Amino acid sequence: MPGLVECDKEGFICDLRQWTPEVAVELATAEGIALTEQHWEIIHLLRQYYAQYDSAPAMRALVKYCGRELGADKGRSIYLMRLFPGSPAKIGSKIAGLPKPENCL
Amino acid sequence: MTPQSVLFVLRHSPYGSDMAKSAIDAALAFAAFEQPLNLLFLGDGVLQLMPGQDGKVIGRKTIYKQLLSLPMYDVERIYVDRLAAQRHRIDLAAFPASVERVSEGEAHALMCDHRHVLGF
Amino acid sequence: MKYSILVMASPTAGQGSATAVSFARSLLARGHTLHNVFFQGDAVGNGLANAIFPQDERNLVGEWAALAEQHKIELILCISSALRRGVLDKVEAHRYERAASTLHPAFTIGGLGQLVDASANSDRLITFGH
Amino acid sequence: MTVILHTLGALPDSAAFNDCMRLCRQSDALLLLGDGVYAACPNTQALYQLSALGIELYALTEDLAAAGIHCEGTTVQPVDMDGFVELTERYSRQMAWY
Repeated sequence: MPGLVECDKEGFICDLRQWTPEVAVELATAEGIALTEQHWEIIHLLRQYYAQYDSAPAMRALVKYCGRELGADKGRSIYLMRLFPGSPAKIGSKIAGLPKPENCL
Repeated sequence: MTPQSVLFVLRHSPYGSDMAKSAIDAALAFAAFEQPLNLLFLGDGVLQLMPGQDGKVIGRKTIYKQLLSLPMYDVERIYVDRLAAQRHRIDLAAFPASVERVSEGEAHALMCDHRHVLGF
Repeated sequence: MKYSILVMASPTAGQGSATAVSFARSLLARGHTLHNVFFQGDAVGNGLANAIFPQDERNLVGEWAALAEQHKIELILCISSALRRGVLDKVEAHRYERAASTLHPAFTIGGLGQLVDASANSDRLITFGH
Repeated sequence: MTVILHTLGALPDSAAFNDCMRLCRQSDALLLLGDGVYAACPNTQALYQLSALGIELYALTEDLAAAGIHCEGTTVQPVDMDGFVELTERYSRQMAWY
């Protein structure tokens, strides 16, 4: 299926500047995730985190950041796990158009 | 300070080498794995704390911004060489973690209080 | 005692990585154990399979490899340092669609978590800079 | 309390050298290696500074030889690699200056 933008074989977009909300929908679909308002909240938060700290958060930091920005009930790993099953920081960052992680934290 | 904790001693300027980047990568990894750690900015290492950096213009990540994320990893306090911060006129007012300015003697005591010391 | 070693030095600049490999041999000869050796920054050059050293100079890649084989030591290259310097194992070469692996088989590519592990599980963590 | 082994691998007057001088305390030991061995040159300002610290001073034999430095009769004791390991046995943590 030809997508909106070019991705590598792990599904990360090749040119980060091409990220748009439409692209995010496509990336999420590839992960088997249908984006809801709750997903979007986290996606925007991830982009905000990246703009603020020039890095993608590890799980620990993402949980704390969500708690600070969205309230304690959302600053829990179980909440993020439900939205982005498996590895929320990694999958969320991919959909949010953050750089492919260099390491395997 | 627990007997398990590690002290990172950051001694290099942010963009003159990749030492600063290596150090923050390592420090965030320790924090992500919930290992207790502290950071001591010593000598030219205090230059990493100079506000207003923009690594983007030289195609690098901005070290200062990455350091700002330390509280997100529950690193709530950093230690800074008082003399070097004065000499380089580093404005530490805006840094989001609590900043403890230390003398040489206090920096030495800090090294003694940690299980391992990693010099970057 | 249990040691781990962090090498930050390129094999071709300064004496750091040559000293590190000799130090490793010495500590093992004195009956200590070596948990692992972690290479970060320019030190990942120690794991380049295709580095050729003049016959009358030390072959550090070979010395590390011999040490690893003889004593079953893990030699770990920091993945983010390795990728940007073109040191790739088969998995990473495939992942980034590059023609070939460039990693010497005595080494592995790993995350900083392995440095965390080294720190937590060693009585001594010794750094070798450039 | 003997706690810190400083290893200094940088030239006299470098930032690493100067920071190391500021941080050393009498309870520590200092090992010169790599470019650090130039601080063991007899009759130099660097060796004078080092000696004034009043701490145990060592230098790696092979790096001294490579540099052509003879430190006999100075406050610096040459140690081989075994001696280096022995220092790390005695001192429970290392600080690498480079």
